[in-house]
Amino acid sequence: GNRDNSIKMKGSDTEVNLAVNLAEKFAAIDPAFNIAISGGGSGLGITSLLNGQADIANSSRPLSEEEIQQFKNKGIALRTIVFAEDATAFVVHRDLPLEEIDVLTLGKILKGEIRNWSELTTTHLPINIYGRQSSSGTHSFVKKKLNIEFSTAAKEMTGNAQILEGVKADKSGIGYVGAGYVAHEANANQSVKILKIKESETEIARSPTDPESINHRLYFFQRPLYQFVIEKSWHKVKPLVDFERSPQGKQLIEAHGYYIIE
Amino acid sequence: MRTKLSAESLNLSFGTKQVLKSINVSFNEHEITALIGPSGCGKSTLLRSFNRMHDLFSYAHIDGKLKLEELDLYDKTVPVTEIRKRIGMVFQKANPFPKSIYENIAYGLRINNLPHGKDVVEKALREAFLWEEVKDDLKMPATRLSGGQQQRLCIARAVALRPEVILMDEPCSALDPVSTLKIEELITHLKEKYTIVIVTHNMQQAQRIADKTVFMYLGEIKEEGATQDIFNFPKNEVTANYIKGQFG
Amino acid sequence: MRTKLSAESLNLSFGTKQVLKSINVSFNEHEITALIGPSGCGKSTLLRSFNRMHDLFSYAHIDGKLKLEELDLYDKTVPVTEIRKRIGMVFQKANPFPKSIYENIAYGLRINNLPHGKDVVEKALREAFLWEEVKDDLKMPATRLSGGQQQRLCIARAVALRPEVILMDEPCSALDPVSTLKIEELITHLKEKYTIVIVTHNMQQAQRIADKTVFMYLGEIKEEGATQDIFNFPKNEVTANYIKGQFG
Amino acid sequence: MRYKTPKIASIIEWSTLLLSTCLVCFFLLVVLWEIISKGASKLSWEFVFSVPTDGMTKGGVFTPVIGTVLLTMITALFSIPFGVSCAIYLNEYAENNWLTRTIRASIRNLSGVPSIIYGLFGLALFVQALQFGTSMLAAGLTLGLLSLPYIITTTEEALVRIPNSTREAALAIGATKFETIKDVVVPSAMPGILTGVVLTLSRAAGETAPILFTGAAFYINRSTGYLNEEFMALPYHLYMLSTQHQSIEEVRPIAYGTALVLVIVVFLMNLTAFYFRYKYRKNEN
Amino acid sequence: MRYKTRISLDNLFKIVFKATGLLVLALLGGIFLMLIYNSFSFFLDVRPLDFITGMEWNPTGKTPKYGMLPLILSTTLVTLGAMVIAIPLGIGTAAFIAEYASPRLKNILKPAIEMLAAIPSVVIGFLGIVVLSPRIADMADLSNGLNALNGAILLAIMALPTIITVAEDAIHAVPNTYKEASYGVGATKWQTLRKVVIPAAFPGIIAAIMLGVGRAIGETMTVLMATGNASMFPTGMFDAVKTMTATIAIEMGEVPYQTTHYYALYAIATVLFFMTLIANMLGEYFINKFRKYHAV
Ligand SMILES: Nc1ncnc2c1ncn2[C@@H]1O[C@H](COP(=O)(O)OP(=O)(O)OP(=O)(O)O)[C@@H](O)[C@H]1O
Ligand SMILES: Nc1ncnc2c1ncn2[C@@H]1O[C@H](COP(=O)(O)OP(=O)(O)OP(=O)(O)O)[C@@H](O)[C@H]1O
Ligand SMILES: [Mg+2]
Ligand SMILES: [Mg+2]
Ligand SMILES: O=P([O-])([O-])[O-]
Repeated sequence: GNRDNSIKMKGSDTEVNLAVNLAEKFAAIDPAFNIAISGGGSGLGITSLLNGQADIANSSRPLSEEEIQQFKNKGIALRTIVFAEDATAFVVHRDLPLEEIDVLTLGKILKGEIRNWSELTTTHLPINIYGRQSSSGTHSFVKKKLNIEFSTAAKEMTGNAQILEGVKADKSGIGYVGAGYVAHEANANQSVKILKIKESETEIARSPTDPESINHRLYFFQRPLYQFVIEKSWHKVKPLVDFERSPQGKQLIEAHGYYIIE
Repeated sequence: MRTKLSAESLNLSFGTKQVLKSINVSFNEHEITALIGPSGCGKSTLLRSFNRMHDLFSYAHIDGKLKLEELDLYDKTVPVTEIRKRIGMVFQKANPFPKSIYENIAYGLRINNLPHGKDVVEKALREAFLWEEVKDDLKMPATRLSGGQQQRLCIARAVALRPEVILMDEPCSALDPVSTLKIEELITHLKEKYTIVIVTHNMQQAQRIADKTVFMYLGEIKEEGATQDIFNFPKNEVTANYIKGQFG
Repeated sequence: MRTKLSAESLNLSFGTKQVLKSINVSFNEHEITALIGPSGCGKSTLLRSFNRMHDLFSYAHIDGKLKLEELDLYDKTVPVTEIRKRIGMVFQKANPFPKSIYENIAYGLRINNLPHGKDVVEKALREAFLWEEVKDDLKMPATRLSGGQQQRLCIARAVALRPEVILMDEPCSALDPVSTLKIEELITHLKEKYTIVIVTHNMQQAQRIADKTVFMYLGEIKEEGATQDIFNFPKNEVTANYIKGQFG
Repeated sequence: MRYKTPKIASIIEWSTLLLSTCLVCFFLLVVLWEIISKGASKLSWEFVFSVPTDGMTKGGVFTPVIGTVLLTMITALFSIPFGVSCAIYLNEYAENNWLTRTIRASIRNLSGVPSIIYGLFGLALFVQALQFGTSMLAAGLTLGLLSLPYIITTTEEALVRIPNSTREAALAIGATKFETIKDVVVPSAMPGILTGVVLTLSRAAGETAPILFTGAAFYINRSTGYLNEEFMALPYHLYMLSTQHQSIEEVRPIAYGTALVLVIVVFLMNLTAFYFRYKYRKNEN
Repeated sequence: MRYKTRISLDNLFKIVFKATGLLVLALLGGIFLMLIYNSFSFFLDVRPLDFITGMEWNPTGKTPKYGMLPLILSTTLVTLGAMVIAIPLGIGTAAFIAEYASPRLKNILKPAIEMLAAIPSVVIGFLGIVVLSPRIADMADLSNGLNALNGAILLAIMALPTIITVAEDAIHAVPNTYKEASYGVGATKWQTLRKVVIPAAFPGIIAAIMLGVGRAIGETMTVLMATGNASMFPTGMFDAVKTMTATIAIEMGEVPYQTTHYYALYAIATVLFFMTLIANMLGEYFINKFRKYHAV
């Protein structure tokens, strides 16, 4: 069993780096604080809660019906915390002559119906999709939001960073990552290009790095980031959650490229 | 003369090949018995069955009664180490431990709780007439010794333990006549206290040292008796031919 | 008589231990030379240096001139296999391959591109007087043979190739007198075509078959000459003592 | 002229072998050069002895180093005694019948079983059934299990090589079977056993797959070394830094540094064992 | 030590050895049972034939598809590629070290190989990402070098030391007497190597290859990091592939227990297990055929 002051946190890859930073800063305040953090995807975090291998699950998606049922069956009570807002960014190689894309076309690309950039741009290259593994909350979020199945040709990268790496080097690549991963790309020397998304041909394209759009919930792929805490472990987790909600915590969250919506 | 070691209707086969056929033989205390016979007749196999070396091969089937005095050698309740401690053996192909020369002697003494100081080791090596040749190289791996030196080392190792019975499978085969004579002297000296069985191809050697001689042929004992009788008045024709073969 | 094999101021040491000391010796064609001397005097070492078996030990240092006719045996440009093909060897401790009895003979024939049918194998085994004993077990691993059988197998293996020179290190040490006589017959028969060097501890054997005898002592050659001369009129006192069987 | 053909042939034969050796060495050099040249700038005592900070973009690798050392110790403590005893049992005690042969075949087969399957088994047995949770203990035992077949196989190979005549020599002077094994058989086989154990352990220390689900964490803020807590380990850390971390590019130097430290840790383990082996051989001579 | 003590020690250790032996066997046997039990549960939900011959792997789709043919093929492709490189190189190097290298060279080469063996797979995978895959992409003019070829080369490098060390040990262990006997009949070094030494060392060499194949098939991290992980049907060495091990590694963490997907991963593990079983049984067959001559 766990020692009393030792916390296991698992889940979302989108949130993991943020979590590490939060934990680190908090540990500076509370030296007795003891935490192990792992990524692996939202699904992994939630499953770990079910299996008793975590106290907190980070998740970039809500619980599914099935999961809620499973928790009920096991008699595990949860607390849900929304601690930030994320905007999933779609990225392509910086040389690709494409600035924005509508949701329908994007869906077709990810489904594998559009296979060549020539159908959209002047570039003649087969499209390479850099996706996430199925445990990813982002993966299922995009799937659900676009209401599609991913093409089997989509590469399954084990983390956001790998997607960025792939797209950076691949003239024909497209991929998706959490806002935190491109926060610095917006102003830095742009090794990848962040696509602006519009809901239909006619609407305005919006960028995931634009706080305006997010605060007004106008970006198509925006979503809350959750933390699910096992009720039993709440007493040891609470100080950390309080820290996240403190001004210092909020500042950290924003510095990571995520948003706080009241 | 008391019977020290004996076999009664011993049959032994490797797989389906019968190698020893209803062997009845006994070896007396304070006597040297020579075991002679053509190559492949089963001399080594017989010797090895007395200290249960065939236990190592699952395909060896053995039956019959083998006894050390009144002790049944194949009795399950008798610890086999006990038997081997009382029956020493020198193998046909010298098999020194892959350790130093010194350790080759000291090891057996140590595990048998005998004094195992430098002096004892020296004494054993002297008895086998090896000391002078190796005294400066006691730490050298024994496997680098010459053929005859290895053989003498193995003799020293076995004799150092002073077992009750010593089985020797051609102990002098790799030795020059001088060393051979010295080893023979040692053996003759030892017989005052122990029982000795020696396999040899050297008829002169058998005549020089053995009190009794056993002649084996194709897995059977053809003839046995006092050495002088066997060599001078062999009863069996095969024996006669074999012995003549060597003089002829 | 032509000199077939010779060594000139051969010195050999293992590490710092000198084992052969300025050896000068030659072996004639169509003759059998016996190499005798006490255990550990360097006989095996000398024999092994002729077919470069010491190449296997990095700690062996050798110098001097060894020649097969006019061929320098340690010349770097001469392939060592060529030498070993022409100089066959039977080792002191029988070393059959861990293969079947049949393969033990057939292997050497095959790699030397000689006929290697069943008949050739049979002939070789017959020559070494082993055929009758193993003809039903040709597929058995050779390591399961008795000591003497292994030795005969190794003789058969070497002789089957008909090398120009055959070096034999105590080929009969594990053999009974009858087999010994037969092997001696084989050797005598072979000498008509080949050059033979044989290490033996058996003085009678040396006298029976050797034309020439070389006596070694402590790494040196003390005396050499026609066998009859050596045994009847030894010039050197050490030789005389050794032959008489009194030493040390 | 007689020797011309064999000579040319032997040169060709020889150079084929030489060429393959050179290629293998080339691989090694490339790997080492990459890691050393790019990792050396990071390497310092400070890097090794400081914990990761600033979301692991700064600081060192102390936490994963400690994790790996402890993990390997658990692995060794579990797998060496059990593995060697099992090999001794199989080779010296068990009768050579079909059952033993089947068991031996199974063990050989198990050494070919993908390490990830051991991860699955560790998850099912240690994490779940025995309730160790995802922890140092569960991961260490999983690695121990993974190492067992290798240790058994290599040990057995070393034992098989000892000729029976050597065992006979000991038995014949009245040594018990155990003494024969302890004093003669195992010491003679020791270099082989040591080599096997070393290779196996250094392999275990570098394994990632079996600890994926059994206890490795992306980050822990303090290395307490409790057996029932999760841990950071060097190989897992490198995996994370090169695939999962937020700014792969930024932490690449740290990744190289981690790789270098990992390689050094593993090499040090090997060197220690080489030293033992060397000493052993010297004693023997 | 007193005689009684020695005997009881002997008996004690007989029991200890046997007990540990059996415990280890039970543990290792547990792996097999676990695989079978879970796969059995899987096949209650999915027909075995669909599983083995299905062309699509998509367990999280709306209609989950559990066809593992693309995974099997990917694993086979990568492993085969690796072995084509590693077996000849490995045995050649082993023979060189054991038979030709001077003692001094040997003293350099052996530790060097052991060093290569000691390099963890994750490091190799890392170098696959940062060094090899960009080169492959450049040379083959691909957008991305994370593909089967990348994996195969990396796996070969990883399998090599295993193959070399074990094969060299085996070749080296061939007693000098066999070599002497062969040289004694005039065989060349090469002939002796091929006809006596290698056959005598055969069990060891097979074991070497087996360990090599095992390492390649079972390697997870390298392929996870370096082959791109696309679960589509592979058509060549330049395709991104998702091997069986990578699939397990990627998907295991997320699956809730006792679901079809969870069992499916165990079923993959079982197939992997049997793939290695077949390879190893072949190896065993040769070993036994040969061991006969090593008896006594
Ligand atoms: N490999 C080796 N390393 C070190 N010393 C050795 C080695 N081989 C032989 N010797 C030593 O060299 C000397 C001569 O050995 P060699 O085997 O030539 O003797 P030998 O005359 O054949 O004796 P034997 O009749 O006993 O076989 C011996 O003192 C032996 O201990
Ligand atoms: N382990 C074994 N497996 C099968 N057959 C064997 C085994 N050991 C010995 N034999 C056979 O048993 C017979 C007797 O062998 P043994 O070694 O007793 O002969 P020996 O009388 O000692 O001969 P030598 O004088 O040649 O040593 C031989 O035909 C031999 O081939
Ligand atoms: Mg015998
Ligand atoms: Mg000799
Ligand atoms: O890592 P995820 O946030 O996509 O679950």
